[in-house]
Amino acid sequence: MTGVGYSDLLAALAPETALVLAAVAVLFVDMGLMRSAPLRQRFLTACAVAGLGCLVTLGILASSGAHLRFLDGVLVVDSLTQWVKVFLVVLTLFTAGISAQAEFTEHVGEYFALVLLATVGMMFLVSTEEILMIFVSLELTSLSLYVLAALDKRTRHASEAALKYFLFGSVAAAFTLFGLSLVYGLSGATNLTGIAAGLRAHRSDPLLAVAVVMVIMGFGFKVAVVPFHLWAPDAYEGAPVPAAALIASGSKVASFFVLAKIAVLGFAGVEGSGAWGQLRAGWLPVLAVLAVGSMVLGNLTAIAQGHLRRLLAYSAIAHAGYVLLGLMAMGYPSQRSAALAAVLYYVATYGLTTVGAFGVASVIERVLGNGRIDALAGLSRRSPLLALCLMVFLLSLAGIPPLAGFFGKFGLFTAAMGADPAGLGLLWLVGIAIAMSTVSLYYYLRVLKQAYVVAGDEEASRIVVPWTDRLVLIAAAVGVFLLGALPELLLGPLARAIAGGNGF
Amino acid sequence: MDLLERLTPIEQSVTFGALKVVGVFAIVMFLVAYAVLIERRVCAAIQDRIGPNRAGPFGLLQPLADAVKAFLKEDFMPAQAHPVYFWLAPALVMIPSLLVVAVIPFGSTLGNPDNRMVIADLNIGILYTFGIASLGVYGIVLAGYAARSKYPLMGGIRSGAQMISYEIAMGLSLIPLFLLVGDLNLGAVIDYQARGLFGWLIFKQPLAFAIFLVAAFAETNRLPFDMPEAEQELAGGYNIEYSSIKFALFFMAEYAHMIAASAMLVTLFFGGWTLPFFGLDQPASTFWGGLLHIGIFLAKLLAMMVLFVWVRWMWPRFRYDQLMALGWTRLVPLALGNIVVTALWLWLKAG
Amino acid sequence: MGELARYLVLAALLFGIGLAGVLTRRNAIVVLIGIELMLNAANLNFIAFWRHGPHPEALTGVMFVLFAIAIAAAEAAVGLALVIAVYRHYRTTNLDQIEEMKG
Amino acid sequence: MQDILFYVFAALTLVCGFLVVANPISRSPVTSALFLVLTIVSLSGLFVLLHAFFLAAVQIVVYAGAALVLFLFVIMMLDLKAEERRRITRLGLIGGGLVAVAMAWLFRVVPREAALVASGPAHVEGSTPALGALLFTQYLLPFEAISLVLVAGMVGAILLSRKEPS
Repeated sequence: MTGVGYSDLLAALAPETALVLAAVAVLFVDMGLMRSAPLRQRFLTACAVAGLGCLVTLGILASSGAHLRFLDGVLVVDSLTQWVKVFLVVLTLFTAGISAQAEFTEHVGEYFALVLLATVGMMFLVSTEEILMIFVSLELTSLSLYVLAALDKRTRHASEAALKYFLFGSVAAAFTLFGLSLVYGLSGATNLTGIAAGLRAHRSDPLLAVAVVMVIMGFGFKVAVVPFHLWAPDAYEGAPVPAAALIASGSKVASFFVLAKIAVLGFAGVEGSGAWGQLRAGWLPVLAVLAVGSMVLGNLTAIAQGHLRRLLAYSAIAHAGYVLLGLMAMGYPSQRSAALAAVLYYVATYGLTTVGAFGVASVIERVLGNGRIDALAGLSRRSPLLALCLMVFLLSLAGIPPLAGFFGKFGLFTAAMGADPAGLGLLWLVGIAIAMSTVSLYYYLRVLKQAYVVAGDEEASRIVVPWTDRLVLIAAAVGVFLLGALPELLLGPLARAIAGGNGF
Repeated sequence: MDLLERLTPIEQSVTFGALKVVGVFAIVMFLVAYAVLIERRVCAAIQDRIGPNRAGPFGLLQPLADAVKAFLKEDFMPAQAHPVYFWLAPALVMIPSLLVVAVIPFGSTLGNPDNRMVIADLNIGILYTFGIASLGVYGIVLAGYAARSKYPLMGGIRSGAQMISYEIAMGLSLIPLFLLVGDLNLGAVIDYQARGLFGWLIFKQPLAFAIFLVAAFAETNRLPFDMPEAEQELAGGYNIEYSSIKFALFFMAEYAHMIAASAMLVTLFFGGWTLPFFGLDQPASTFWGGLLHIGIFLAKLLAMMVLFVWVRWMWPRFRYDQLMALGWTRLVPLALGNIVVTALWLWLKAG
Repeated sequence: MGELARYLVLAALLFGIGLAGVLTRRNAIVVLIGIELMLNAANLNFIAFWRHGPHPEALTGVMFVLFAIAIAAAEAAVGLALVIAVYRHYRTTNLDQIEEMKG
Repeated sequence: MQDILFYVFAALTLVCGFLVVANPISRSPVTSALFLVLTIVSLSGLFVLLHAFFLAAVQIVVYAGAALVLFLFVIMMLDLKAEERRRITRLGLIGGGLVAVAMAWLFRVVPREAALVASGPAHVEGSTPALGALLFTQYLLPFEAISLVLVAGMVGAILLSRKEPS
C-alpha cells in the first residue's frame, strides 16, 4: 500500500460504506423479515430503512471534511466532493421518499438496494481522479439504473424503455472504454493529472482527437445531450417514476461533475477554442456542438410532447445543453472557479427541481392512471398543493425569478460570457441559450395552463397526497424557493470548498 | 541416440515435443478404450458377475468389438436437425479433455534433464485447464440444440448449467492450494508436494479435495450427477438423437473427461509422478528412472479412474434440483470458507 | 507497420466490425454480441499499449482489461436478462418490432 | 514466428468477427454467438503473443466459458430464428462509405502515431502474483467497486429474468 493504511481508507470511505450496509440491510429486512407482509407495508419499511441509511450517510458526510488523496488519485476526498455527495444523497433520499407509496413491483428490497447501490456508484464517481475507477463506478451506476428502469415488469413499456436505455448505454460504455484505452496509450497514465501531463506531447495528434471525442460521447450519453439522447424520452416515460427521477437527477449530477473533471483536469491543454469564428480543435468545440444541438433540439421537440415525463425528458436534454455552457467556461482558467460553482449550483438545484417534478408526476400517475398532460386539467381544484408544487418546479425549470432555476441559469450565462472578455467568445452560445429559454417558457406554461386554467371533470374527486409524498414535495419546493431567493446559502459554501481544494 | 545427438538443440526440442504429443495422445486414446472395459469389468465385479470375457483373452479385445459395432450401426440424423452443429457437437465434446492433458506433467524427465515430461509447461497451467475445460460445455449445449427437438434441448441446457455451476465450486476449491503453493504452474504444485507422504495436498487440504472430487463428478457428467441418463426425467439427455459413431464419440468423451479429471486430481492432490519413498520424489537422472516416474503417474491415474468407476456403481443418482442446490448452497460456501480459513492460517503463521 | 501500430489497427477494425453489427443487426442479442466485440477491441488496445508503453511493470493496462472483462460479463448478464424480460411481453427480440413508444 | 502467429491470429479475429455480424450463409444468432467464441479465442491468442498470459486465460474462462454460454442459453431458450435479410438503405451506404474513409485514414495515421508512443516491447510478463498484489493495494478500491457491480448485476439478472408469479 503506497503509504496508506487500510483503516485510513475505510475512514475516508465511511459514507459509501454506510450506504452499502444500508443496501444490505434493506435486502435483509425486506426478504428476511417482511416476506409475507402486504406490499404497502413492505414499501414503507424498506423506504424507512433506506432513508435511515441516507440520513446516517449525510451525518457522516457533514462531520468529515479533511482533504485526502489516496492511491495516486483513485480516491480523492475534499470538501467539494463531500458537497457533491451531499447533493447525491439528498436526491436519493427524495427518490426513496417518492417511492414510499409505490406499488409497481414485488421486489421491494431489491429495488431499494439497487437505488442505494446506484448512489454508491455515483459517490465513487465524484471522488475519483483515475480513469479505471471512473469507468468501474460509471458502470456500477449504469447497471443499477438499467435494472431499476426495467423493474416494473407488469408493463411492456418499462421493459422496452429499459432495453433501449441498456443498449444505448452499453454502446456508449464501449465507446468510453475505447476512448480511455487511447488516452491511456497516448499519455501512459491513468490518473487525470498524469494524463494531462502525458498528453502535452501529443497535443495535435489525430488519435487524441478520436480519444477525446469517444470519451465525451460516452459521457454525452450519460447526461443525454443531442445526438446521444435517444434513450432519454423513452426511459423517462417508461421507467417507474422514482427510478426515472433518479436517472434524471442524481446520475446527471454525478456525470456532469466527472465530465467536468475529465475535461478540465485530464484534457487540460487540449481545450481548443469554441469561440465564434475561431473554432480550434479540442474539447471545447465538441462541447459547443453538443450544447447547441441539445438546446435547440431539446426545447423545440419538447413543445410537441403530450406526456408530462416525456416533456421533462426533452427539457432535461435542453438543460444539459445549458450546463455544457458552464463546462465550456471552465475551459478558460480565469473563469474556472466561478464556472464550477455555477455548474454545481445549477445541477444541484436542477436535480432537486426534477425530483420534485417527478414526485408530482408520481402522485398524479398513481391516481389518474396516466401521465398525459391533458389529464392535468382541473388539477388546481383537485389538489391545490400538487398544482402549486408543479408550478414552482416548472417555473424554476423555465428560469423565472426568484426560483433557483433563474439564478442557476444566470450564473451559468455570466460565467460563459466572462470566459473570454476580450472577444465575443462564448457569447453566441449564450445568445442561443437565452433564445431557447424563452421558447421553453412556452411549453412549461402550457402544462401550467392545463393545471390551472382548463376546467377538468367537475365530478372528479380531490386527490389525496400521502404524507410521504407531501413531505418530499414540500421540502423540494421550499428548497427550490429558498435557494433561488438566497443563492448564497449554497454558493457560499461551494465557493469556499472550491477555493480550499486543489482548484477542483 | 546418435541420430538425436546430431540434431541442434532446437530440433531436438521440436522432435521431443512432437513425440510427447503423439505419445500422450496415443496413451490417452488407449486409456479411453480400455476405460470402458475397466468400467464393465469393475461393474461386473461389484454386481457379482463376470463381465465381458468373450472377445480375446480376458475380454481384452472388447473395445475393438465395441468400435466395430458402433461403426456398423445406422448413422441416423433427424430430418429437422441442424446438420453442421449436429456434426460439430460430438467433436467439440471430445477436444477439450484432450487439450487439458497437455499441461499435466506426467513424468519428471526422460533422457536428459531438459526433456521434461509435460507437453506445455505453462505458468498459468491451472487457469489454462479451467479455460479449456469450460469450453467443453459448448459441445453439450450445441448437441442439445442441434437436434432441434425438446428433450435434447432440455437435457443440453441442464447439463450445460450443471457444468458451469460446478466449475465455480471447482475453481474456488483450488484457491487454497495455490495460496499454499504460491504458483499456478502445475510443475510447481508437484515440487511443493515432493516432501514426504504428508506433503501431498490431499492431507493438507482434505476439504478442497472433497469439493474438487464432487465437482469433478459433476463436470464429467457421471453418476451420481449423470443427468443425461436420467431416463425417468428426460428420456435421455442432450445426446438422445445421436446414434452410431457420433454417439460413440459422446460415450468416449465421457471417459476422456474422466481421464483428464483423474490426471488433475493426481497432479493436484496426490503428488503427480512422485512417490515419497526411495528418493522417487526427485527428477529422474536416468532413462529408466524417468520411465518409472511415468509408470507411477499412470498407476495413480488408473487408481483414480477405478475410484470414478466404483462410485458410479455404488451411488444413486441425484435429482436435478438437489444437484444444483448441492453445488450452489453447499459446495460454494464450503469452498469460500476453506479459502478464508486457509488464508487466515497462513496469515497467522507468517505472523 | 510497427509492432504496436498493427495491434491498434486490428483493434480499430474490430471495433468497427462490432459497431457495424450494432447498427445493422436487428436482433437484440446479436446487438449485444456486437457490443462485446467493441469492448474486446478496447481490451486489445489496452494490452498493446501496456506492452509497448513506457511502464509495463506497473501492469496498468492489464489491470484495466481485467476489470473490463468483469464488467463486460456483468453487463452481458443484465442485458440478457433484459432481453428475456422484453421477450415475455413482445414475444420477439427484433428491435424493429419493439418500437411502441414514439418520440 | 511471432509475425506469422500475429497475422494468423489477426486474420482469424477479423474473419470470425466479420462472420459474427455479417454471415453470408447463416443469419442465425447461434452462429453469431459461436463465431464470437472463435473471435474471443483468437484474441486470447493475441494476448499470449503480447505476453499477457493471465489475461489470455481469464479471457477464455470468463468470456468463452461463462458469458457466451449464457448467450447460447438465452438464444436457445427463446428459440430465436434467423432474422430476415434487409435491403441496404441509402443511410447504410453513406455510413459504410464514411467507415471506409475512416479506415483508410486509420491506416495512414495510426502507424505514425504509434511510433511516437511505442518504446519497444519490454520483457515483463503479466505475472499472476504481481497482479494479485496490485489488486489488494493500488487497485483495492476498483476491486471493491467491481464486487458491488457484480452484486448489482446478479440481483438485476435474477430479478429481470424470473417469471413473475401472476
